Amino acid sequence: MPNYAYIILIPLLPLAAFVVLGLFGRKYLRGISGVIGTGAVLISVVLSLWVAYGYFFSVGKVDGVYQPVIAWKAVWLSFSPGLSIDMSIILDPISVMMIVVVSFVSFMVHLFSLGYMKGEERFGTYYAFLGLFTFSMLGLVLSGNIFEIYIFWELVGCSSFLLIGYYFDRPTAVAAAKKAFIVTRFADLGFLIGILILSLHAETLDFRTLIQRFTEPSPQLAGITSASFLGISLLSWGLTLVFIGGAGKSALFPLHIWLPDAMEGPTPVSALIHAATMVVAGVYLVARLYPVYALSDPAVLQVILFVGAISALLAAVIACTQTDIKRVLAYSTMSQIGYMMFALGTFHSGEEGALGYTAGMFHLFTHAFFKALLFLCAGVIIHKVHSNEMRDMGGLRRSMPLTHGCFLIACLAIAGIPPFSGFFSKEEILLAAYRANKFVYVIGLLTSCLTAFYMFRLYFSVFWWREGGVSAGDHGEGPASMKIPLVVLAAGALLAGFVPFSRLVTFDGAAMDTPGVGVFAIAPVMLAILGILLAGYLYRKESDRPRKAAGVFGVLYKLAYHKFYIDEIYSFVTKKIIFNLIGRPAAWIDRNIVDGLMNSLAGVTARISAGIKGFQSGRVQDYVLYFFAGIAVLAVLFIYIYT
Amino acid sequence: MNLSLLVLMPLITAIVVLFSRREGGARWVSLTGVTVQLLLSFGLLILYWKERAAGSMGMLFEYRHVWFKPLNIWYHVGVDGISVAMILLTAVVMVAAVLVSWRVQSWDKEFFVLLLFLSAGAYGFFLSLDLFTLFFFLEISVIPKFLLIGIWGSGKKEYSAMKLALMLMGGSALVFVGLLGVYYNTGGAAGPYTFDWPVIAQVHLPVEAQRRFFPLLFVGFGIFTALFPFHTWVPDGHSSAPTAASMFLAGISMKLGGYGCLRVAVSLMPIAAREYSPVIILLATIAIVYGAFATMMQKDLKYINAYSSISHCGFILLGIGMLTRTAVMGAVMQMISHGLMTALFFAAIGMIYDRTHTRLVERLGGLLKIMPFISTIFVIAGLCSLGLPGLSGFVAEVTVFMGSWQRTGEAYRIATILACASIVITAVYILRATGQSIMGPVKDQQYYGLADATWNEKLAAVILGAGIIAIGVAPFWLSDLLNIK
Amino acid sequence: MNQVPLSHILFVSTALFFIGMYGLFTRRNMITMLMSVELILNSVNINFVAFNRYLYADKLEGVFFTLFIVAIAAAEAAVAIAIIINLYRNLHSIDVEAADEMKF
Amino acid sequence: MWADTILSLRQELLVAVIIFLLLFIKVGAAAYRTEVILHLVNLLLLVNFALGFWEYRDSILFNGMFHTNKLLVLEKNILNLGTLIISLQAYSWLKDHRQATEFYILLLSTLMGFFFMISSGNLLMFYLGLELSTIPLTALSSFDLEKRQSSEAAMKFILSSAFSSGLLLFGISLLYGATGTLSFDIIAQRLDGSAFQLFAFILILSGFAFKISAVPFHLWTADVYEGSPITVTAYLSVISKGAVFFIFIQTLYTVFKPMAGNWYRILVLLSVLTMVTGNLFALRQNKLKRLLAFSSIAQSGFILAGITGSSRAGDASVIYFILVYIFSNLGAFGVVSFISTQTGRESIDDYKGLYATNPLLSWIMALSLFSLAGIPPTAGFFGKFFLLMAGAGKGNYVFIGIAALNMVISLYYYLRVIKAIFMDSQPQPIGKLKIPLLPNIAFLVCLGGIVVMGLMGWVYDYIYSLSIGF
Repeated sequence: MPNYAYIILIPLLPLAAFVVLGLFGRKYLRGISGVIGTGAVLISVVLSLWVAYGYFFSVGKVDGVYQPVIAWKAVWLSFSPGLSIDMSIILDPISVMMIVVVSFVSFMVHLFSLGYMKGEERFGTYYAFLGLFTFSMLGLVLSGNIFEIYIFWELVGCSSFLLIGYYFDRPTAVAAAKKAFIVTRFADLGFLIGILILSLHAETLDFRTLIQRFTEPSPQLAGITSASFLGISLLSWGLTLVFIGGAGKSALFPLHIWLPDAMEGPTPVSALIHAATMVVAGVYLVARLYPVYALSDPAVLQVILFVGAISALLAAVIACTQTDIKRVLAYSTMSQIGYMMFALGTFHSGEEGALGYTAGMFHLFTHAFFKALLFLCAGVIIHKVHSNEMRDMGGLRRSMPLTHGCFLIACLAIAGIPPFSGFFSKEEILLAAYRANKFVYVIGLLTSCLTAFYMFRLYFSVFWWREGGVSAGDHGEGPASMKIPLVVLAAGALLAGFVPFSRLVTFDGAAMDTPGVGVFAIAPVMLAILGILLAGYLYRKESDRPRKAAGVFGVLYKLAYHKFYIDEIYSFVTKKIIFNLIGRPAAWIDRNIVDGLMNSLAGVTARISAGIKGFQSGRVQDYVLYFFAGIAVLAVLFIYIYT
Repeated sequence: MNLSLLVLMPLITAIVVLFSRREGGARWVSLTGVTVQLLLSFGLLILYWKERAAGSMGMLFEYRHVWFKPLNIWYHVGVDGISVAMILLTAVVMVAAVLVSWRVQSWDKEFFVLLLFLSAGAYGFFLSLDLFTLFFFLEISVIPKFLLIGIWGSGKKEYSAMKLALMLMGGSALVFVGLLGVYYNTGGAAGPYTFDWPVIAQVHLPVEAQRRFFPLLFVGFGIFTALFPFHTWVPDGHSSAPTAASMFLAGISMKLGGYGCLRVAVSLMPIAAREYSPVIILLATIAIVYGAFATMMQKDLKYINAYSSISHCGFILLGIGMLTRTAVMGAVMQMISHGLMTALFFAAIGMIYDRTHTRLVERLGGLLKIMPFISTIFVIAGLCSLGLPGLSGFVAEVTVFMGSWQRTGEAYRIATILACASIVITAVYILRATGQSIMGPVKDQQYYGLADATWNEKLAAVILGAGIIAIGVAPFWLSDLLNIK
Repeated sequence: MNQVPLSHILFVSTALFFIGMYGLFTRRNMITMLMSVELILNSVNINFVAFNRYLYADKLEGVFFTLFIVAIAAAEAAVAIAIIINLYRNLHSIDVEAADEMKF
Repeated sequence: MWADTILSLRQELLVAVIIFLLLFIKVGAAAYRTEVILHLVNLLLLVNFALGFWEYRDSILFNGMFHTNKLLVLEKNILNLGTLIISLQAYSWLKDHRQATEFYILLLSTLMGFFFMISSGNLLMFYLGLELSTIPLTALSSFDLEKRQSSEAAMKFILSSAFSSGLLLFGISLLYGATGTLSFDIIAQRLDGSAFQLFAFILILSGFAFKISAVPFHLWTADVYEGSPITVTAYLSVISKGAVFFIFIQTLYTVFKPMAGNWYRILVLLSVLTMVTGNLFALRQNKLKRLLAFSSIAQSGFILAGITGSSRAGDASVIYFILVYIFSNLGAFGVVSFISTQTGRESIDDYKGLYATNPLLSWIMALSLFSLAGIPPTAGFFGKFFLLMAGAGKGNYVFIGIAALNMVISLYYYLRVIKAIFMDSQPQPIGKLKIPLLPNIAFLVCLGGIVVMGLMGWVYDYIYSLSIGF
């Protein structure tokens, strides 16, 4: 087996960038910090492409099956024999695929930010944070140890917190950052407990050993399935809790509330973290443990299936009503991730039962390109019009043709119009869903139709809607450093679909030839086109059709517009219940009862001492009287009672 | 290496400080002293590793000298991994504490003398292997705290100082009785009565005696480490104390309790420990969760940190109570991690208070714009406190969780899960504090023009932060250092 | 000749003892209180002499003790009187109730 | 023969010599300056202290009336040292006092009384020693003739002590009636713990309890301490109490050994009562003298706890504690008396902000109080530790627990003083005070004793090697 040790450089380079820029970025390297960060990531990109090439085409396959490889390993913290957190690097199709995606998109964003964030006061800090995030994300995807992945999981969350709160003097940004961190932290609690449960019974934290012990008949598997809590086997508990962790990161219903607010961060950050990479970590986590889910506990897989489907549909519906361009994109992200999730959920033990796995990963791959592209375009637009609101835009297609083109490509891709990349992955997903569960298939269709609709609603109301558009203070579409990423990503969005994905990333590592999608593809594409046409009809020209249409849906529209009031429910629970019903009483009890007890001890002592002061009356006759009484008492006690 | 040097060094420094004539000479002298002490401690660490590598077991560098012969009381010191770690911690915190109290105006000599005296007590405590010596050093540390808080403190300082002194004395009174109980149960067949730790560890105390005296010892030491419901001295004491004292108090003094629980109560009375462990775990869990919730409601930064200390020290007691090897190791790690973290936190708060003259969260805001360095260390301390990987807090808590989870039995599992749940609450209150005071718009116009940290403050923060990160990034050296049997 | 039994004498002395104590408790006048103390001492003397004479006639320890007690009682009385006189100078009263400035 | 007697009596004799010397000076009316007399007395006391270190063989004189052995010599020397310290501290008070000579005559005769008392082998000798010390003491306590409180204190003192000695004598007479002897050794053989003897014992015990001011026989203490001149108060609180404890523990351990079972319970009860009452009263005091009075009551409670150990460790720890207690208590009283003679201020509030003006005095006060409270590294910590440790030897941990908690209560009022000195401030704090040489020496001796005593384990070893127990 060749020496993969240099792989460790891929995450370490961004880390180095973080350290250097974090220490000196603010004062000394302010000017060139962007270059440093970008350079570091560029090297990682090259390395990861090299690794990918090497893995997929030269060494990865052993007799036709891609083997997972532990490229590097070191004990980090050892609890007890066999149970230790190792820092290890695992190479298998999905991790290799992920490092390519992550480093590539991250590089694009670094590049884009050179222009976008120019002149920011905390430019160096920004790049430091980007470096930290890239490091953590790469570490996450390369982790070969379930606790290692948790570590990077947390780090990713932290860097996301830092980047969302980058404009820290905006209260909304601070609130959003807090929300994102706390919600994901809450989900991670599930993850942590899941890890505890699984690791305790697997007696290991290493992924490969754990999967092996839980998929093949083994004492560990017997133990964890036989043990049960509240009538559900601990295996299901563990897997569900781990999935909850993933759902939190991936903003699946009902833990999605943080994602739209997270758009308070700088737009490139949203492109990187909240569209292409971090939010798919949940999907990746499930994929990482997929064998266990698929082979040992189908029940949990059902949960995943439906959670994914619901999130997809719900987000799509909400997205149709939002007016903040980044929020629309955020909800579409959520919806697409829902897609990936239920794709994973569609496993069934028929032939090509694991098609969903490949499809989900494939969609993850393509989605990264067009969603990043969408966000970067949005960035350019916002950079130009200094507003996130659609109504401030419109008719921009003349003033910014390049952006227009890229945006259109991205929209077509996400809408699943052939031959754009989204088409292929989506078709596979729908196919898998069709084979697994018709109901979910219908939801999928509906979602894809809605997707097409709201994306083009966005497209039309930004680029068409009213003529002219803003031209005041028109400074083109930004410098080359902003244009190049658009073009590159657009190319990606256009071509990514043609990657022979099912030959590379499959459940069992063996190549699998994609089932012909020809006839099957008609329905979804038709629906997508229908959505597009509807959007065009409503938003191509400035009119009051949208309002009418909204009126038609009435209550539903209102609900969707207010995101089904989920935020309100949450804030009610936290503010009213947690704070007022638990926190406040706890603090009060501590001050008044527990502490009061301690103080009252002193008080009682003082009162007693005040009570008995009368004995010291100052009269010598009382003194001698007490003296004599004392003798009498002693005499009585010790002569008659104690003897 | 002669361990008594570690006790003598601060005392010598204190004496030199007393005779330092020049204006501001006191702080320089004490800085030199504590730096030398830090170097000594590192030397100890290296020698310790050498010895262990050479394969010598048990306590190292032992030194015995008869003190009160008729009562078989000895001055007996020696170290194992835990004590070495705690000594290092103390040395680091002391350097930082001296550095942050650079601008003590009134009676600076007395201030530093008391501080050094306090540290001498802590060193002695961690070193001693004779229970009498141990108790001696334990009680030494009470009065300097009283004076430090009462003289240089802020707020209702006299009340807090008195409360702290009395509650801690109450604790040590219980310890005292417990120790006597142990002493009078060592004798008989095993020879004369003794306070000598290794000897007692050999003779197994009668179960009856264990049942009677374990609670005394555990609660007594527990009061020092904020055992629920005897924790109420913590918020007042910490928040009234001057910065350096708070750092030492929360960083080191609270650890005396944990160390005592482990070294004396649990390790000398294993049977009783096993019997009482459900109670301990219950109290610890209450402390963790309830402390966290109480913290959520605090408005004063120092109170926030003080209450969070209650919650965090709950982890120490939880780990000790769970009695599994991993959990106990986690408890010790938590002692060290919390020591560094809370010291850093108090240092940051102190710096903020020196400048803005307020500690109320709602009055602060946007400090990140005005004093980036201080805000950064504040955030780092906060992240460490909410257990972010890469910082020491995570390592310690995770070890405690893993260890506690290994204890079989549904009740223990639930306790563990509750403890885990507390990390979410921790996140909530840390982020609320950070979000309001560090981030957000600048609340008060006069905050503009406030200076960032001075060199000494920066140095202090860097020293503590280095410790935190060193443990957080590479915990293996620590876990090797304290391999608990 | 038949002699008075010891118990009678002890009874007398005990009575004397309690009379003295009663006086000490009730009298307001310091001089009187002093006299009551003397009564107590005398009851002790009677005890000693009686015991010596009736039980341990071979040695004279009791008697000697009595002598010493008498002497010391005299000294005590002298000092007490001096103190009381001095107190009278400051207080212009020998009522013991008057002298309770220091209390609690 | 004579030489032997003289050498055995060397300490008593020297004290007697001093007394007569002073008498001659007074009667001869030779106009010596007071300073000269003071220096002379201090010097001779120092000589006497030195004599104490001269080891001479044990002996029994006056057919059993008078014992002497190394332990007794040591105890007398401790008392002598205390007296010396007190007289040094009293220097600034006495040097312009008209009756300095009388003061010393009285003081030293009490000292001689104590000497005879603690080396008495016979109830008669014991009684003589006791009275020889008590009567001058009462005179001393009214030494400020024109102060109302002083004479009131003296009156209370003499009346109650006369009463207590009456009861003591009654007890002695009963004991004599029961055993037919006055000599300790024979009594010890003839005791059988019958109700009659027990009653006699309780009466005798009450006499001791009165002297060591154990509750409920303590009520005179606070008033007398408050009223008397502070020097006398200091003397009462350490020397007189210490001496009585010495003889008390000896009689308990030797004479009343057969009754050990009975007096153990009595002592436990008295000890608890004494500690609790002393502390509870001390909590509320604002006059320092009164506070120290009640604190000294509480201290005797702790000493009683040590006595209950009834082992060699018990005896040794009691003597050790009294030695330590002399240093700590005299340190505190020294500061109080110095300040009150200079400024006449004696309440805690007067001490506010003392540290700003008089750091040295403040530290002496602080260390003495810490030592009284039993805080390491002061010697008091070791004293208390050993007392309770000896007490715990009987396995009565509830009792020891109560004692330990009482240490916490006592800490509160000691810390109140510390707080006033270090933390509070007042409009007109006590001004800067210049400490003359002799009091300064006394302070340094106390300070040295407080600081180093605990670290010198051999002191305890020596005491232990001499001490008795069963």
